[in-house]
Amino acid sequence: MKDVRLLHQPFLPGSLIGPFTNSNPGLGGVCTFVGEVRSGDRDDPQGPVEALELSHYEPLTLEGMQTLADAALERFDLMGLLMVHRVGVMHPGEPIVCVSAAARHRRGAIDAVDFCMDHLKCAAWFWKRERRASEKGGEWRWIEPRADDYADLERWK
Amino acid sequence: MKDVRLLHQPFLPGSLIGPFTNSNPGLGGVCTFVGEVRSGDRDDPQGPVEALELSHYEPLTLEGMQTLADAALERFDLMGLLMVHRVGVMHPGEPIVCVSAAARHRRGAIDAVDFCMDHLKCAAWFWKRERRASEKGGEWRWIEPRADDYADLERWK
Amino acid sequence: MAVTVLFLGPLRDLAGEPSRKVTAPLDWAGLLQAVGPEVAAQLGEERVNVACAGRVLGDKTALQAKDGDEVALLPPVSGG
Amino acid sequence: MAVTVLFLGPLRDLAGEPSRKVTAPLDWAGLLQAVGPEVAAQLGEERVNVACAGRVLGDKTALQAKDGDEVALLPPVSGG
Repeated sequence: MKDVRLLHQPFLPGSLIGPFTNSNPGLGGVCTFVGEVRSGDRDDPQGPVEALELSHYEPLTLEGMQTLADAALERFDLMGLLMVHRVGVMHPGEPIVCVSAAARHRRGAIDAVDFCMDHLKCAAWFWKRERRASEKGGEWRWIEPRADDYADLERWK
Repeated sequence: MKDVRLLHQPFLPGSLIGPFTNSNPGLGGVCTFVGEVRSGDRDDPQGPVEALELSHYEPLTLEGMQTLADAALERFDLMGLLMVHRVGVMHPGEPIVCVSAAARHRRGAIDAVDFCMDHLKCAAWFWKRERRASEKGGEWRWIEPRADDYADLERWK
Repeated sequence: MAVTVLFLGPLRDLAGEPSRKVTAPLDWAGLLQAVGPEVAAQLGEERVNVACAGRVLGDKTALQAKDGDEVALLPPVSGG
Repeated sequence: MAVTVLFLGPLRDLAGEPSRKVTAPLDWAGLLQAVGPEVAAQLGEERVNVACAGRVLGDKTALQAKDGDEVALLPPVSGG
């Protein structure tokens, strides 16, 4: 069962995971990662995050997610894969992304989630910017992946 | 936030994950693994699993889980860790184990879940046996970890 | 007779607008000229991709956009 | 004056009972004698641990159980 969605509205990961799990009878394990808008590190001198905006490019983004999901299903021993990504303006605490993998054994499920998240983070057609409270009256600032994110992606090559 | 539980009754992982996530405000991601009783591989000549029993040793098991949770909190950059394990007789589709880690960045959350599951699988005080429908009138058979499970555990040493 | 050039992510700020109409046909040299020096400098970087008519170009310098095509300029991505 | 020897997991099947009362004090030699040859053979394996009074012994052959102690025989584990 492959379920890939690009959402323009807030979503509740919990409301997706239950049906996803039930749609894969006989599974041994489900691994799920949910990424949320962080309010910013406590010691961040730039102040708290007010909002995050994810933009996408319609002709490429969803198709790219489908291709990524197919690659994960091909590479790992999975029964099902759920991949949901928000676009638009979000606020701290709101879910951005949810990847859930069902498999007979935990290894495939955990690795598939890890693989998908690394690719969504710096190899999928999204652009991210954030607005902080204290920064020049709330100017938007573009966010690039961290060096760690690129290093994580290299693990799968 | 550390929440470690040994449960003698069925549980709904979804009912634990929501409150756990909410108890870690400012998080960037939550990774969750839920292990369920498998009905057995489709091509398994031993027939479908009827029941699984997990036994434990009261003076060691919960304390060992606490020690494991502390080790994960020490080793990974986490905000919170939830670790729940069932004991008793369970049936296919019932959750056995649920580990959930909240962190500022996904790496810590995913690795912590991986680490805890590897240890719960073959380095925690549980003994597992299963009963299959077709096998000698439903005799119980003890299950040891697979070679893959031991190999996975070695990764953390 | 036009090609739509779309500026994604931070390139939109550099360009000062989300898209621009350019006379067709449009090749790589024409694109560099049409987008202004700042965006053109970004296009020179390997990390910046170009899609034409919904397909990411393996070699962006081989761009050959014709009337009605949308050319999307894709800076380094960041999701999740 | 007794020590309770507890058989965990598959050792319970080998012993034919979940636990057995043994006269205190009980050392390693006494334990091997008290549990019967099948369980004793298992105890010889490195993968089988022994706990006394709620503590896993680093060296199980150093067992010194006294009256009232519970001695748990712990075969290879399997959880999750």
